[in-house]
Amino acid sequence: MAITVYFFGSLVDITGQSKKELNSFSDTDALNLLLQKDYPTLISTKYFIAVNQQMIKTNHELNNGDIVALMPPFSGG
Amino acid sequence: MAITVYFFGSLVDITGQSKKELNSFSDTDALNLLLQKDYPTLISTKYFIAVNQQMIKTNHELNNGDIVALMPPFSGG
Amino acid sequence: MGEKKIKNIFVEGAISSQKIADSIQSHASKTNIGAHSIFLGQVRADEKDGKQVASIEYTCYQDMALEKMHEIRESIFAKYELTCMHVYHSLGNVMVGEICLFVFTSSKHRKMAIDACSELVEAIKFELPIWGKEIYQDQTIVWKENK
Amino acid sequence: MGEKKIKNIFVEGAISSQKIADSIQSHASKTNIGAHSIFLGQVRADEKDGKQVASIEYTCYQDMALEKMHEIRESIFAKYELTCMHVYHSLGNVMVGEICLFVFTSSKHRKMAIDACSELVEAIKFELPIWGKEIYQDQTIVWKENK
Repeated sequence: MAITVYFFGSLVDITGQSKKELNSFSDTDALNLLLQKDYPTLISTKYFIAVNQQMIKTNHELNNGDIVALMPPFSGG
Repeated sequence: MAITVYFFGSLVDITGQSKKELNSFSDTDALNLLLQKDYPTLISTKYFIAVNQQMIKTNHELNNGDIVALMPPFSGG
Repeated sequence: MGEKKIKNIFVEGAISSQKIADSIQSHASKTNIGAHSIFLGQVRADEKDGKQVASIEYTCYQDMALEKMHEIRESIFAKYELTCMHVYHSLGNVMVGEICLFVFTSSKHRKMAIDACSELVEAIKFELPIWGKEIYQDQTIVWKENK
Repeated sequence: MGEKKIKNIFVEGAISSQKIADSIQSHASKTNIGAHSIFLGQVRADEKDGKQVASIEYTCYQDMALEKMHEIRESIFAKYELTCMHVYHSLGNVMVGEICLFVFTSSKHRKMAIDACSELVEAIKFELPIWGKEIYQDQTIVWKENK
Protein backbone atom coordinates (compact mmCIF):
# COMPACT_ATOMS: atom_id res chain seq x y z
CA MET A 1 0.00 0.00 0.00
CA ALA A 2 1.18 3.44 -0.94
CA ILE A 3 0.40 6.98 0.15
CA THR A 4 -2.81 8.51 -1.26
CA VAL A 5 -2.68 12.24 -1.91
CA TYR A 6 -5.86 14.27 -2.41
CA PHE A 7 -5.89 17.74 -3.95
CA PHE A 8 -8.73 20.17 -3.28
CA GLY A 9 -10.02 23.51 -4.55
CA SER A 10 -7.58 25.45 -6.73
CA LEU A 11 -4.96 22.71 -6.25
CA VAL A 12 -6.98 20.48 -8.56
CA ASP A 13 -6.53 23.08 -11.29
CA ILE A 14 -2.80 23.39 -10.55
CA THR A 15 -2.03 19.67 -10.49
CA GLY A 16 -4.65 18.62 -13.02
CA GLN A 17 -5.91 15.87 -10.75
CA SER A 18 -7.82 15.34 -7.53
CA LYS A 19 -6.09 12.14 -6.38
CA LYS A 20 -2.62 10.64 -6.78
CA GLU A 21 -1.09 7.42 -5.50
CA LEU A 22 2.57 7.69 -4.55
CA ASN A 23 5.19 5.29 -3.29
CA SER A 24 5.95 5.53 0.36
CA PHE A 25 7.56 8.66 1.71
CA SER A 26 9.35 9.13 5.00
CA ASP A 27 7.46 12.27 5.92
CA THR A 28 5.27 15.14 4.67
CA ASP A 29 8.23 17.45 4.02
CA ALA A 30 9.70 14.95 1.55
CA LEU A 31 6.30 14.47 -0.09
CA ASN A 32 5.73 18.20 -0.29
CA LEU A 33 9.14 18.78 -1.88
CA LEU A 34 8.44 16.25 -4.62
CA LEU A 35 5.02 17.75 -5.34
CA GLN A 36 6.48 21.27 -5.54
CA LYS A 37 9.11 19.96 -7.98
CA ASP A 38 6.41 18.36 -10.14
CA TYR A 39 4.02 21.36 -9.89
CA PRO A 40 6.11 24.50 -9.30
CA THR A 41 2.99 26.69 -9.02
CA LEU A 42 2.45 25.05 -5.63
CA ILE A 43 5.48 26.96 -4.29
CA SER A 44 3.65 30.29 -4.58
CA THR A 45 0.30 28.85 -3.46
CA LYS A 46 -1.06 28.86 0.09
CA TYR A 47 -2.26 25.47 1.29
CA PHE A 48 -2.58 23.34 4.38
CA ILE A 49 -1.77 19.66 4.77
CA ALA A 50 -3.86 17.06 6.58
CA VAL A 51 -2.76 13.51 7.31
CA ASN A 52 -5.63 11.09 7.84
CA GLN A 53 -8.00 14.07 8.21
CA GLN A 54 -5.93 15.74 10.91
CA MET A 55 -4.42 19.11 10.06
CA ILE A 56 -0.66 19.16 10.60
CA LYS A 57 1.44 22.25 11.17
CA THR A 58 4.95 20.79 11.20
CA ASN A 59 6.64 17.87 9.45
CA HIS A 60 4.81 14.60 10.03
CA GLU A 61 5.95 11.00 9.61
CA LEU A 62 4.15 9.01 6.91
CA ASN A 63 3.30 5.34 6.82
CA ASN A 64 1.96 3.16 4.05
CA GLY A 65 -1.78 3.58 3.72
CA ASP A 66 -1.80 7.14 5.00
CA ILE A 67 -4.08 9.66 3.32
CA VAL A 68 -2.59 13.09 2.73
CA ALA A 69 -4.75 16.05 1.73
CA LEU A 70 -3.49 19.33 0.27
CA MET A 71 -6.06 22.04 0.94
CA PRO A 72 -6.12 25.74 0.03
CA PRO A 73 -7.85 28.14 2.48
CA PHE A 74 -11.47 27.18 3.03
CA SER A 75 -14.27 29.11 1.36
CA GLY A 76 -17.56 27.43 2.26
CA GLY A 77 -20.74 29.19 3.17
CA MET B 1 -63.05 68.24 23.76
CA ALA B 2 -61.95 66.14 26.70
CA ILE B 3 -58.98 63.95 27.53
CA THR B 4 -59.03 60.42 26.12
CA VAL B 5 -57.44 57.77 28.31
CA TYR B 6 -56.45 54.36 26.89
CA PHE B 7 -55.74 51.34 29.08
CA PHE B 8 -53.61 48.47 27.82
CA GLY B 9 -52.66 44.91 28.82
CA SER B 10 -53.51 43.99 32.41
CA LEU B 11 -54.86 47.51 33.01
CA VAL B 12 -57.88 46.62 30.87
CA ASP B 13 -58.66 43.84 33.34
CA ILE B 14 -58.16 46.17 36.32
CA THR B 15 -60.29 49.04 35.03
CA GLY B 16 -62.78 46.95 33.09
CA GLN B 17 -62.39 49.13 30.01
CA SER B 18 -59.90 49.99 27.29
CA LYS B 19 -60.91 53.61 26.74
CA LYS B 20 -62.33 56.38 28.91
CA GLU B 21 -63.23 59.99 28.14
CA LEU B 22 -62.59 62.42 30.99
CA ASN B 23 -63.13 66.11 31.54
CA SER B 24 -60.06 68.23 31.23
CA PHE B 25 -57.27 67.81 33.75
CA SER B 26 -54.44 70.19 34.51
CA ASP B 27 -51.74 67.50 34.32
CA THR B 28 -50.97 63.78 34.37
CA ASP B 29 -50.40 63.69 38.14
CA ALA B 30 -53.96 64.91 38.72
CA LEU B 31 -55.33 62.43 36.19
CA ASN B 32 -53.33 59.60 37.69
CA LEU B 33 -54.56 60.39 41.21
CA LEU B 34 -58.19 60.25 40.12
CA LEU B 35 -57.66 56.95 38.31
CA GLN B 36 -55.93 55.43 41.35
CA LYS B 37 -58.86 56.55 43.49
CA ASP B 38 -61.38 54.96 41.12
CA TYR B 39 -59.28 51.80 40.62
CA PRO B 40 -57.17 51.26 43.77
CA THR B 41 -55.46 48.17 42.26
CA LEU B 42 -53.56 50.60 40.04
CA ILE B 43 -51.62 51.80 43.09
CA SER B 44 -49.82 48.46 43.38
CA THR B 45 -49.47 47.99 39.62
CA LYS B 46 -46.44 48.96 37.52
CA TYR B 47 -47.30 51.06 34.49
CA PHE B 48 -45.96 53.81 32.25
CA ILE B 49 -47.80 56.85 30.95
CA ALA B 50 -47.64 58.21 27.41
CA VAL B 51 -49.16 61.50 26.28
CA ASN B 52 -49.91 61.67 22.56
CA GLN B 53 -47.74 58.56 22.06
CA GLN B 54 -44.71 60.03 23.82
CA MET B 55 -43.60 58.30 27.01
CA ILE B 56 -43.40 60.72 29.93
CA LYS B 57 -41.33 60.23 33.06
CA THR B 58 -42.40 63.22 35.14
CA ASN B 59 -45.62 65.19 35.51
CA HIS B 60 -46.87 66.54 32.19
CA GLU B 61 -49.34 69.31 31.39
CA LEU B 62 -52.54 68.18 29.68
CA ASN B 63 -54.66 70.04 27.14
CA ASN B 64 -58.07 69.28 25.76
CA GLY B 65 -57.84 66.66 23.02
CA ASP B 66 -54.75 65.01 24.46
CA ILE B 67 -54.53 61.23 24.37
CA VAL B 68 -53.16 59.60 27.49
CA ALA B 69 -52.14 55.92 27.53
CA LEU B 70 -51.54 53.80 30.63
CA MET B 71 -49.27 50.91 29.75
CA PRO B 72 -47.90 48.04 31.84
CA PRO B 73 -44.40 46.70 30.98
CA PHE B 74 -44.22 45.48 27.37
CA SER B 75 -44.28 41.80 26.56
CA GLY B 76 -44.24 41.44 22.80
CA GLY B 77 -42.23 38.88 20.83
CA MET C 1 -43.91 65.50 8.21
CA GLY C 2 -46.47 63.34 6.50
CA GLU C 3 -43.80 62.17 4.04
CA LYS C 4 -42.63 59.15 5.97
CA LYS C 5 -44.17 55.82 5.15
CA ILE C 6 -45.27 53.93 8.25
CA LYS C 7 -45.21 50.18 7.51
CA ASN C 8 -47.60 47.89 9.30
CA ILE C 9 -45.83 45.05 11.11
CA PHE C 10 -48.92 43.41 12.60
CA VAL C 11 -50.59 40.29 11.28
CA GLU C 12 -53.70 38.64 12.67
CA GLY C 13 -52.89 35.32 14.34
CA ALA C 14 -49.83 33.11 13.82
CA ILE C 15 -47.15 33.66 11.17
CA SER C 16 -47.09 30.65 8.83
CA SER C 17 -43.91 28.90 7.68
CA GLN C 18 -45.19 29.48 4.15
CA LYS C 19 -45.10 33.25 4.70
CA ILE C 20 -41.49 32.92 5.84
CA ALA C 21 -40.60 30.80 2.79
CA ASP C 22 -42.27 33.31 0.46
CA SER C 23 -40.37 36.14 2.08
CA ILE C 24 -37.04 34.32 1.64
CA GLN C 25 -37.89 33.41 -1.95
CA SER C 26 -38.73 37.01 -2.83
CA HIS C 27 -35.10 37.97 -2.10
CA ALA C 28 -33.62 35.65 -4.75
CA SER C 29 -33.72 38.50 -7.27
CA LYS C 30 -31.68 40.81 -5.01
CA THR C 31 -28.29 39.56 -6.14
CA ASN C 32 -26.26 41.94 -3.96
CA ILE C 33 -27.40 40.00 -0.87
CA GLY C 34 -24.90 37.53 0.57
CA ALA C 35 -26.40 36.86 4.00
CA HIS C 36 -29.82 36.65 5.62
CA SER C 37 -30.41 36.54 9.37
CA ILE C 38 -33.80 35.47 10.66
CA PHE C 39 -35.24 35.40 14.16
CA LEU C 40 -38.50 33.61 14.95
CA GLY C 41 -40.37 33.79 18.23
CA GLN C 42 -42.45 30.68 18.98
CA VAL C 43 -45.12 30.35 21.69
CA ARG C 44 -43.83 28.06 24.45
CA ALA C 45 -45.90 25.65 26.54
CA ASP C 46 -44.65 27.07 29.83
CA GLU C 47 -45.92 25.44 33.00
CA LYS C 48 -47.12 27.09 36.19
CA ASP C 49 -48.69 25.35 39.18
CA GLY C 50 -48.99 22.20 37.07
CA LYS C 51 -50.94 23.98 34.34
CA GLN C 52 -49.72 24.52 30.78
CA VAL C 53 -49.95 27.54 28.51
CA ALA C 54 -52.28 26.81 25.58
CA SER C 55 -51.89 30.09 23.70
CA ILE C 56 -50.85 33.73 23.98
CA GLU C 57 -53.19 36.54 23.04
CA TYR C 58 -51.39 39.66 21.80
CA THR C 59 -52.71 43.21 21.91
CA CYS C 60 -50.90 46.46 21.16
CA TYR C 61 -51.13 50.24 21.13
CA GLN C 62 -50.98 50.18 17.35
CA ASP C 63 -50.39 53.85 16.48
CA MET C 64 -47.59 54.17 19.00
CA ALA C 65 -46.08 50.77 18.15
CA LEU C 66 -45.90 51.54 14.42
CA GLU C 67 -44.47 55.00 15.05
CA LYS C 68 -41.84 53.53 17.38
CA MET C 69 -41.07 50.71 14.93
CA HIS C 70 -40.52 53.34 12.26
CA GLU C 71 -37.91 55.03 14.47
CA ILE C 72 -36.22 51.71 15.25
CA ARG C 73 -36.15 50.83 11.55
CA GLU C 74 -34.52 54.16 10.64
CA SER C 75 -31.88 53.84 13.35
CA ILE C 76 -31.00 50.27 12.35
CA PHE C 77 -30.70 51.25 8.68
CA ALA C 78 -28.46 54.16 9.75
CA LYS C 79 -26.23 51.91 11.83
CA TYR C 80 -25.92 48.80 9.62
CA GLU C 81 -25.43 48.38 5.87
CA LEU C 82 -28.58 46.44 5.18
CA THR C 83 -30.23 45.57 1.90
CA CYS C 84 -33.59 44.71 3.48
CA MET C 85 -35.35 44.56 6.82
CA HIS C 86 -38.72 42.95 7.53
CA VAL C 87 -40.59 42.63 10.82
CA TYR C 88 -43.90 40.88 11.47
CA HIS C 89 -45.61 40.48 14.84
CA SER C 90 -48.82 38.61 15.60
CA LEU C 91 -51.91 40.13 17.14
CA GLY C 92 -54.74 38.09 18.63
CA ASN C 93 -54.43 34.46 19.58
CA VAL C 94 -51.33 32.38 18.78
CA MET C 95 -51.31 28.74 19.83
CA VAL C 96 -48.38 26.93 21.49
CA GLY C 97 -45.84 25.90 18.81
CA GLU C 98 -46.88 28.67 16.42
CA ILE C 99 -44.71 31.60 15.33
CA CYS C 100 -45.58 35.06 16.77
CA LEU C 101 -42.53 37.11 15.66
CA PHE C 102 -40.58 37.10 12.40
CA VAL C 103 -37.54 39.39 12.05
CA PHE C 104 -35.60 39.23 8.77
CA THR C 105 -32.47 41.21 7.83
CA SER C 106 -30.35 40.91 4.70
CA SER C 107 -26.95 42.34 3.85
CA LYS C 108 -23.96 41.90 1.59
CA HIS C 109 -21.97 40.37 4.45
CA ARG C 110 -22.97 38.17 7.36
CA LYS C 111 -21.88 40.35 10.28
CA MET C 112 -24.16 43.26 9.40
CA ALA C 113 -27.19 41.02 8.89
CA ILE C 114 -26.62 39.06 12.12
CA ASP C 115 -25.90 42.07 14.36
CA ALA C 116 -28.82 44.08 12.98
CA CYS C 117 -31.25 41.18 13.47
CA SER C 118 -30.14 40.64 17.03
CA GLU C 119 -30.44 44.36 17.89
CA LEU C 120 -33.87 44.54 16.24
CA VAL C 121 -35.18 41.65 18.35
CA GLU C 122 -34.13 43.40 21.57
CA ALA C 123 -35.70 46.69 20.47
CA ILE C 124 -38.96 44.97 19.52
CA LYS C 125 -39.18 43.20 22.88
CA PHE C 126 -38.44 46.25 25.03
CA GLU C 127 -39.59 49.29 23.07
CA LEU C 128 -42.81 48.30 21.32
CA PRO C 129 -46.08 48.66 23.27
CA ILE C 130 -47.26 45.09 22.78
CA TRP C 131 -48.70 42.84 25.49
CA GLY C 132 -48.97 39.08 25.63
CA LYS C 133 -51.58 37.37 27.79
CA GLU C 134 -50.80 33.71 28.46
CA ILE C 135 -53.97 31.64 28.37
CA TYR C 136 -53.65 28.35 30.25
CA GLN C 137 -55.43 25.13 29.40
CA ASP C 138 -57.95 25.75 32.21
CA GLN C 139 -58.62 29.26 30.80
CA THR C 140 -56.83 31.08 33.62
CA ILE C 141 -54.62 33.90 32.41
CA VAL C 142 -51.20 35.40 33.26
CA TRP C 143 -49.88 38.62 31.73
CA LYS C 144 -46.36 38.13 30.35
CA GLU C 145 -43.47 40.41 31.18
CA ASN C 146 -40.29 40.49 29.05
CA LYS C 147 -36.91 39.88 30.61
CA MET D 1 -15.61 4.86 19.02
CA GLY D 2 -17.98 3.89 16.24
CA GLU D 3 -20.92 4.88 18.42
CA LYS D 4 -21.19 8.48 17.30
CA LYS D 5 -23.65 9.30 14.57
CA ILE D 6 -22.14 11.44 11.83
CA LYS D 7 -24.90 13.50 10.18
CA ASN D 8 -24.58 14.52 6.57
CA ILE D 9 -24.86 18.27 6.08
CA PHE D 10 -24.37 18.30 2.31
CA VAL D 11 -27.13 18.70 -0.25
CA GLU D 12 -26.70 18.70 -4.03
CA GLY D 13 -27.32 22.17 -5.50
CA ALA D 14 -29.24 25.07 -3.97
CA ILE D 15 -31.27 24.90 -0.75
CA SER D 16 -34.92 25.70 -1.53
CA SER D 17 -37.07 28.07 0.50
CA GLN D 18 -39.54 25.19 0.75
CA LYS D 19 -36.93 23.07 2.54
CA ILE D 20 -36.45 25.93 5.01
CA ALA D 21 -40.22 26.27 5.54
CA ASP D 22 -40.57 22.53 6.09
CA SER D 23 -37.74 22.60 8.61
CA ILE D 24 -39.40 25.46 10.54
CA GLN D 25 -42.79 23.75 10.39
CA SER D 26 -41.38 20.51 11.78
CA HIS D 27 -40.50 22.34 15.01
CA ALA D 28 -44.10 23.36 15.80
CA SER D 29 -44.52 20.20 17.87
CA LYS D 30 -41.51 21.01 20.06
CA THR D 31 -43.38 23.20 22.52
CA ASN D 32 -40.38 23.91 24.76
CA ILE D 33 -38.89 26.06 21.97
CA GLY D 34 -39.32 29.83 22.34
CA ALA D 35 -36.78 31.12 19.83
CA HIS D 36 -35.32 30.11 16.47
CA SER D 37 -32.28 31.73 14.88
CA ILE D 38 -31.60 31.13 11.20
CA PHE D 39 -28.68 32.12 9.01
CA LEU D 40 -28.83 31.81 5.24
CA GLY D 41 -25.92 32.28 2.85
CA GLN D 42 -26.96 33.47 -0.62
CA VAL D 43 -24.74 33.54 -3.73
CA ARG D 44 -23.90 37.14 -4.61
CA ALA D 45 -23.44 38.58 -8.11
CA ASP D 46 -20.04 40.05 -7.28
CA GLU D 47 -18.31 42.00 -10.04
CA LYS D 48 -14.68 41.85 -11.08
CA ASP D 49 -13.15 43.61 -14.08
CA GLY D 50 -16.65 44.41 -15.32
CA LYS D 51 -17.72 40.76 -15.25
CA GLN D 52 -20.37 39.28 -12.96
CA VAL D 53 -20.48 36.05 -11.01
CA ALA D 54 -23.11 33.70 -12.44
CA SER D 55 -22.78 30.85 -9.95
CA ILE D 56 -20.54 29.24 -7.35
CA GLU D 57 -19.50 25.60 -7.58
CA TYR D 58 -18.86 24.01 -4.20
CA THR D 59 -16.63 21.03 -3.51
CA CYS D 60 -15.50 19.57 -0.19
CA TYR D 61 -13.34 16.99 1.52
CA GLN D 62 -16.44 15.20 2.69
CA ASP D 63 -15.07 12.73 5.25
CA MET D 64 -13.03 15.39 6.99
CA ALA D 65 -15.81 18.01 6.77
CA LEU D 66 -18.41 15.73 8.36
CA GLU D 67 -16.01 14.62 11.08
CA LYS D 68 -15.15 18.26 11.83
CA MET D 69 -18.82 19.28 11.73
CA HIS D 70 -19.54 16.55 14.26
CA GLU D 71 -16.95 18.07 16.61
CA ILE D 72 -18.35 21.57 16.11
CA ARG D 73 -21.88 20.31 16.78
CA GLU D 74 -20.82 18.63 20.02
CA SER D 75 -18.99 21.71 21.25
CA ILE D 76 -21.93 24.02 20.46
CA PHE D 77 -24.37 21.69 22.23
CA ALA D 78 -22.02 21.63 25.22
CA LYS D 79 -21.76 25.42 25.32
CA TYR D 80 -25.37 26.49 24.64
CA GLU D 81 -28.70 25.16 25.90
CA LEU D 82 -30.17 24.25 22.54
CA THR D 83 -33.23 22.21 21.69
CA CYS D 84 -32.20 21.67 18.06
CA MET D 85 -29.41 22.43 15.61
CA HIS D 86 -29.51 21.90 11.84
CA VAL D 87 -26.87 22.69 9.23
CA TYR D 88 -27.12 22.26 5.46
CA HIS D 89 -24.48 23.24 2.91
CA SER D 90 -24.70 23.01 -0.86
CA LEU D 91 -22.33 21.02 -3.07
CA GLY D 92 -22.08 21.50 -6.83
CA ASN D 93 -23.43 24.49 -8.67
CA VAL D 94 -25.51 27.19 -6.95
CA MET D 95 -26.75 30.10 -9.06
CA VAL D 96 -26.65 33.75 -8.04
CA GLY D 97 -29.60 34.53 -5.73
CA GLU D 98 -29.88 30.94 -4.52
CA ILE D 99 -29.24 29.73 -0.96
CA CYS D 100 -26.02 27.73 -0.34
CA LEU D 101 -25.95 27.59 3.48
CA PHE D 102 -28.76 27.07 6.01
CA VAL D 103 -27.95 27.15 9.74
CA PHE D 104 -30.85 26.73 12.16
CA THR D 105 -30.71 26.75 15.98
CA SER D 106 -33.59 26.59 18.45
CA SER D 107 -33.72 27.17 22.18
CA LYS D 108 -36.02 28.03 25.03
CA HIS D 109 -34.71 31.62 25.10
CA ARG D 110 -33.52 33.93 22.33
CA LYS D 111 -29.97 34.61 23.52
CA MET D 112 -28.86 30.97 23.36
CA ALA D 113 -30.33 30.44 19.90
CA ILE D 114 -28.86 33.65 18.47
CA ASP D 115 -25.37 33.24 19.93
CA ALA D 116 -25.13 29.57 18.95
CA CYS D 117 -26.23 30.31 15.38
CA SER D 118 -23.70 33.08 15.00
CA GLU D 119 -20.84 30.96 16.39
CA LEU D 120 -21.83 28.04 14.14
CA VAL D 121 -21.68 30.21 11.02
CA GLU D 122 -18.12 31.32 11.85
CA ALA D 123 -17.02 27.75 12.52
CA ILE D 124 -18.56 26.51 9.27
CA LYS D 125 -16.81 29.24 7.25
CA PHE D 126 -13.36 28.78 8.78
CA GLU D 127 -13.13 25.17 9.94
CA LEU D 128 -14.88 23.08 7.31
CA PRO D 129 -12.86 21.97 4.26
CA ILE D 130 -15.23 23.35 1.63
CA TRP D 131 -14.23 25.37 -1.42
CA GLY D 132 -16.26 27.70 -3.59
CA LYS D 133 -15.30 28.42 -7.20
CA GLU D 134 -16.90 31.56 -8.58
CA ILE D 135 -17.93 31.05 -12.19
CA TYR D 136 -18.33 34.31 -14.10
CA GLN D 137 -20.73 34.93 -16.94
CA ASP D 138 -17.92 34.52 -19.50
CA GLN D 139 -17.00 31.15 -17.86
CA THR D 140 -13.78 32.44 -16.27
CA ILE D 141 -13.30 31.27 -12.70
CA VAL D 142 -12.01 32.70 -9.41
CA TRP D 143 -11.50 30.61 -6.29
CA LYS D 144 -13.15 32.21 -3.27
CA GLU D 145 -11.36 32.82 0.02
CA ASN D 146 -13.29 33.50 3.23
CA LYS D 147 -12.61 36.62 5.26
